[in-house]
Amino acid sequence: MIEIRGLSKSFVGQDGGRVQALSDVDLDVAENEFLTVLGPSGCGKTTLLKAVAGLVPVDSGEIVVDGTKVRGPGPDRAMVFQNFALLPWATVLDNVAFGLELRGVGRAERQERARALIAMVGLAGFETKRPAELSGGMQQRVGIARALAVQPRVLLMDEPFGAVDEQTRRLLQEELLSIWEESRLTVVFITHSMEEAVLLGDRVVLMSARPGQIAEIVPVPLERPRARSLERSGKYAEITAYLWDRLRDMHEEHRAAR
Amino acid sequence: MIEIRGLSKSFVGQDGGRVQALSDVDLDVAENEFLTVLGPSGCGKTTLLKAVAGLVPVDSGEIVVDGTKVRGPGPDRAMVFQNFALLPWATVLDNVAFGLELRGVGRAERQERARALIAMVGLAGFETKRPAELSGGMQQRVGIARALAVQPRVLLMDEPFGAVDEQTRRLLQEELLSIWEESRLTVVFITHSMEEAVLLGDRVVLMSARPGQIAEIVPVPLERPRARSLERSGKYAEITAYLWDRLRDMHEEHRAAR
Amino acid sequence: MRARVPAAAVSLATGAVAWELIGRLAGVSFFPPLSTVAVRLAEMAAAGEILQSVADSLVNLLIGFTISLVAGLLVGVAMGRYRKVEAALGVYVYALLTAPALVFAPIFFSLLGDGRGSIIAVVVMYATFVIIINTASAIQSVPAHLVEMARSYGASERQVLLRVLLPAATPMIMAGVRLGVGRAVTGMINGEMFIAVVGFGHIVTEAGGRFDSASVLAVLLVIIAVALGAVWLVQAVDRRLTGWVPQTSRGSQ
Amino acid sequence: GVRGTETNPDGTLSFSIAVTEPDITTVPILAAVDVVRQAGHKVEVVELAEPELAIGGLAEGAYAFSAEATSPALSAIEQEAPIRIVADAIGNQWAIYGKSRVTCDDLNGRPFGIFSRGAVATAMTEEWVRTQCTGGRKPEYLTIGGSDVRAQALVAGEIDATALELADVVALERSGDSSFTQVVDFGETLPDLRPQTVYANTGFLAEHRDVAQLFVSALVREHAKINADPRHLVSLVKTYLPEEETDDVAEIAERSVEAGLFDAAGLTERNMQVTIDFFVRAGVIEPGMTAKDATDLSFIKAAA
Amino acid sequence: MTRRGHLPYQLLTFVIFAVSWEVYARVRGGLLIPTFTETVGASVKLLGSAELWQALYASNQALVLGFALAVGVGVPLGIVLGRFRTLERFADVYLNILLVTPMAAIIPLLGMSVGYGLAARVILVAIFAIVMVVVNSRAGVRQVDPSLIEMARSFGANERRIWTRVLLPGALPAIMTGIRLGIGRAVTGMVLVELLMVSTALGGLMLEYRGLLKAPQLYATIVIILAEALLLISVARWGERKLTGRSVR
Ligand SMILES: Nc1ncnc2c1ncn2[C@@H]1O[C@H](COP(=O)(O)OP(=O)(O)OP(=O)(O)O)[C@@H](O)[C@H]1O
Ligand SMILES: Nc1ncnc2c1ncn2[C@@H]1O[C@H](COP(=O)(O)OP(=O)(O)OP(=O)(O)O)[C@@H](O)[C@H]1O
Ligand SMILES: [Mg+2]
Ligand SMILES: [Mg+2]
Repeated sequence: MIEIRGLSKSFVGQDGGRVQALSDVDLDVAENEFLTVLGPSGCGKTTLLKAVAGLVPVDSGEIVVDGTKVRGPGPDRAMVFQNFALLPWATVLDNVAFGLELRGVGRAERQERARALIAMVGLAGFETKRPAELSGGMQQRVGIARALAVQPRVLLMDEPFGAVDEQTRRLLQEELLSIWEESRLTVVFITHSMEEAVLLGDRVVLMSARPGQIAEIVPVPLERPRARSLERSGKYAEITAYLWDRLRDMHEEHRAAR
Repeated sequence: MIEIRGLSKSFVGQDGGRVQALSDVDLDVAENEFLTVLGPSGCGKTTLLKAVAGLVPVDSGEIVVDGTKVRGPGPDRAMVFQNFALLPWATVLDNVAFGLELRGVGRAERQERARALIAMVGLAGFETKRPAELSGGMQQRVGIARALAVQPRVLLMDEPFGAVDEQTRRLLQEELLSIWEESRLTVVFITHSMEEAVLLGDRVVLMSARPGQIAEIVPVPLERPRARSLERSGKYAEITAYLWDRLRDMHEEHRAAR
Repeated sequence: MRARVPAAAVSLATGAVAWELIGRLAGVSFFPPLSTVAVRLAEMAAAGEILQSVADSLVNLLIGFTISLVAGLLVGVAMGRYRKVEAALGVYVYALLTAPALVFAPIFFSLLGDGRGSIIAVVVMYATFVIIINTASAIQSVPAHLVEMARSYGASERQVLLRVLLPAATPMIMAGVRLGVGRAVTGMINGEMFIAVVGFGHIVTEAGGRFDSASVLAVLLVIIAVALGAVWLVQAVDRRLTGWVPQTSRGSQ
Repeated sequence: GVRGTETNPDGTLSFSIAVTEPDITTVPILAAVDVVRQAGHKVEVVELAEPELAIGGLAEGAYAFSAEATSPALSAIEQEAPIRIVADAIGNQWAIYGKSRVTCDDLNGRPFGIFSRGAVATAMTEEWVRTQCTGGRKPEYLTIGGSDVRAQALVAGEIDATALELADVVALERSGDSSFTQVVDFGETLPDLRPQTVYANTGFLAEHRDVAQLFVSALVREHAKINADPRHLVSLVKTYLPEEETDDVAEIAERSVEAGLFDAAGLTERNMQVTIDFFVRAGVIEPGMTAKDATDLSFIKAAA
Repeated sequence: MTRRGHLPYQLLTFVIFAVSWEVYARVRGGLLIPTFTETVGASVKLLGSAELWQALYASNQALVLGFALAVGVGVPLGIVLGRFRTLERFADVYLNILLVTPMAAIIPLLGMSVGYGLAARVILVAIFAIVMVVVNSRAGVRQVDPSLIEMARSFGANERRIWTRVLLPGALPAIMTGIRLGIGRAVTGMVLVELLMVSTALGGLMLEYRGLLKAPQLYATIVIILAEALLLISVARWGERKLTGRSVR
């Protein structure tokens, strides 16, 4: 579904300094795969996701989604943004319906779909509020609802549950999994929670920092549906512990190198 | 140190609707206590913290910090904001030094202190970047460094480690604890991670939603310093499990009520 | 980064060529080609007519604009920050923005006489209100959470103003200042044309009376050059102050 | 003392006079100012954009003299401003020009350029239309500021006819465009109307009679010299308005002298009364003013 | 604070303003400076005269058309310039020239090329107002959070949708500031063209009153023109509030 070949990207800062955000990244994501991404803060996860979304021009390498080279955003992909990116002047309802509106869905239909998703993320009753009137976690959920509303084939999620409480997170995870299972959705999901990465992912991509590279790809051979009880299984603990060690090593290496 | 009595706060939305964010909250925080706060998204945690910071006018009730009634912000308290609130035009260095500058600390001294804190949060080398050039987690760390730089007596932290990876989070937790132990700092710390709440807190405040109220205060009778190995102790597991159950119940009650 | 084409120079050159061509093709007395105007300008400069006027007018401009800038920023900030001030002054600011400044000539005369004072007053009338209005609305649209953050660190009202509101409002304020500079130049020339007829205003009025379009346009060229110089100065300051603004624009890489 | 006038230690005076848009009709006044200067006085000539500003300053004493349209002076005098008309600046130089062989009736409903209502040329035009057009016919007035601009509009075909100053008439004729002719010459139909006069602040007149007299006498002499030889006007224009084109000026000078336009001393109670009555008819001032109220003819009498 | 809470401040400044006008005019006023009370009296009288309303009607034709032109061209132009840097770098000079050229000096040129009719007046009003709209729209677009544009693009927004759904609403406060400034300038332009080029309508009235030294009527006319401008500006504010649904101060 997604093929990434030799992807590199660097930013030239306003102070003249150059930051290598991604360096020679290769990655394949199969159709209907749930891929989770872990890595230290600032290692290039967001940059990678935006590149797949077609939002940042890359320096070299190419990204092919479903056989077509990515040259910009497309209706096959939708993104949940780390910083939410809500329209401050629009209500919750309009924000959630925004993606649908851009795709030309009629008013009645998009409002109906938006309302359903707002209810799903637990924001029923807040339809007419503006982002500034919501708590951080509520804003994040609006961003999630907006992306789900357009029913993309590839869903790119950047720390989507970072600001919600554990219970809401579980709930949203379940909703996401059920949507993913029903449709033939492909998901790339950035998180800082190893538990979440293992619980949700078919494979976990470990990224290392400066320059951002793929350090390792860890398969998660746990059958689905994965119950919560899995968390107490040996396999689960093993993978999580492995990830934990790998990331700690990367982290220490990196600190030592400075 | 902090006494909160009968605190209530509601917002009147632009759509005319009224949201009761806090309702009759009573809370005491002892000097040098590390208090953690857990609660569903949108239950009023941020509102409570801002009220203590003196940033939101309350409807009724009062807050007394160190014997003085809170009427506005004061140099004894510093806040880490959930949405970071960085100055987009200022560099990392200037952002971190901002609090010190406002307090009249001389240029050389404040830059020195800022640099030390930037290094501590793992951003050495990024001093001259602007917020827009940083990843989400990096921005969050700038906000943390800024609050620590002013060496407040009360530190109010709103999901301060929500956007950083697990390793960095551990590191920052340790740094925070060592600062807290050395000085006679009082910390109020909002988080969505039960593990974090138990690992760091002397007591854990559980809040329930709509209207925001304190559901229960759970003491954490684990001796300090708390090693990571604690996570495998029975006591720790017991408290965490209790919090988990309580929050799930609250969550379900709330969903049922809708 | 590759070397930039000096865009202004290119488009000015294009404009100049277009002017010359249209002037030659049209062949009407009221729109002489650029070359004719340039020759006229050289003659006038040689006769010393231009230089004295430039110096004189620039002094008026400088004094008038400085007053406008200071008053504009002060009043604008006060109106943006304090609703009471806005309530008290808003109507008058908009009224004075609208009022053709020339109708106040008798009042300036009565207050300041027919000399430099009145012309400077016209410059101030022209430039100040744009700056006030833009500054006020710039201050009002600063994100509230930044002010909140600063207050949490104990920022005094002055600090909130200097360290948060002003920097955050700078892009819009500078847009106003830029409009203000342009208006100041217009005020300068109009003051010299419609109040006390001196300097450039004298040359334009006289040449206009003779239907000497070449002279009018020659003087206009000088005025525009002066004005562009002033505006470019403002823009240079603007770029320094607002380099941080993340780009909304495309095609800049 | 008078606000804008100062007496210097050596007994000479410092004062200002105001002019608006100096043109060929203003140069004799500038020459007269130079005569006053030669007597040791410091005279500043202030150029203003509007006659009303000059009148305002005159009323306050900021200026000692000014010379422009008569009607605002009469309005000011009517409002009891301390102003008196002391000499004539230029006679009635206005004429209506239009397409060849046009009469008032032909202009019915056609665009006719005027300045604002209340201006003297407009007033004369309206009176002409009232008396000459039959059956309530009248042109469609299109207001365009300035005689020079109206001349351009006439050439451009924007209007069918308009009232013009002598200078613009000459310019129009010299342009070689023969499709326009004079429809009526107000200098002939209203010879006693004084559209443009010299006026002064009464305080100044009372306190500095000698200097005022010096100025008026010099003006009368300049006008006399022009009438004796139109080339004198040409040389004055060369001195005071070096930019003006000399060919036109010579022609204008000839024609002005022919029509007797330069006659500062020609102001009398009789023709002032005619002028006042005209402006009363035109609605500029209320009835009741007499020539005595508006003028101080003692200076031109003494100069003669 | 409620809008009603502002009233005392508005009244206070009005009283100060009126009293100082009255006192100054009584002490120093001359032929050309009427007192406040005279002006109020003349305004009331004028409002009852058909002449004024005809003049208002005639003048406003140019105002409405010219201002509509300025907004219709100015807002898109400002957005284009804010969004496309390259284009802006080339067009900037001309915007500056437009901003600084003394219109009074080009009025004769305009008259000679398009005549003295409604077209000339409309063009002049538009020229007066457009710079304010363009410069502020551009500044507004620059302030729109770039991540919103990125977000819209990720949902497949084409350039047009980015304009209408992100840039325009995001820049709206600044655009509306430009529009309010533009209204003020347009009214000035409307009067000035009548004063300097074709002395009809309101400008004609003002010239007439000035020529006759009827200062109270002259300033009454100005007061009425300003009242119109203020009215239009409040309508713009009201529209802005309607449009955004948020409270605009
Ligand atoms: N617009 C930009 N301009 C300059 N540098 C940038 C820009 N965006 C990102 N970077 C740099 O690129 C690197 C990778 O950033 P990215 O946002 O991809 O990190 P991330 O892995 O998502 O981190 P986090 O987990 O903290 O969100 C960082 O060092 C950052 O400073
Ligand atoms: N400025 C505001 N205007 C209107 N309503 C507000 C405002 N700020 C907060 N609220 C409302 O108050 C309630 C509590 O908000 P608060 O931000 O305190 O929640 P929170 O507990 O911090 O949630 P989260 O964990 O998601 O950050 C929410 O329902 C929110 O919609
Ligand atoms: Mg990121
Ligand atoms: Mg919160």
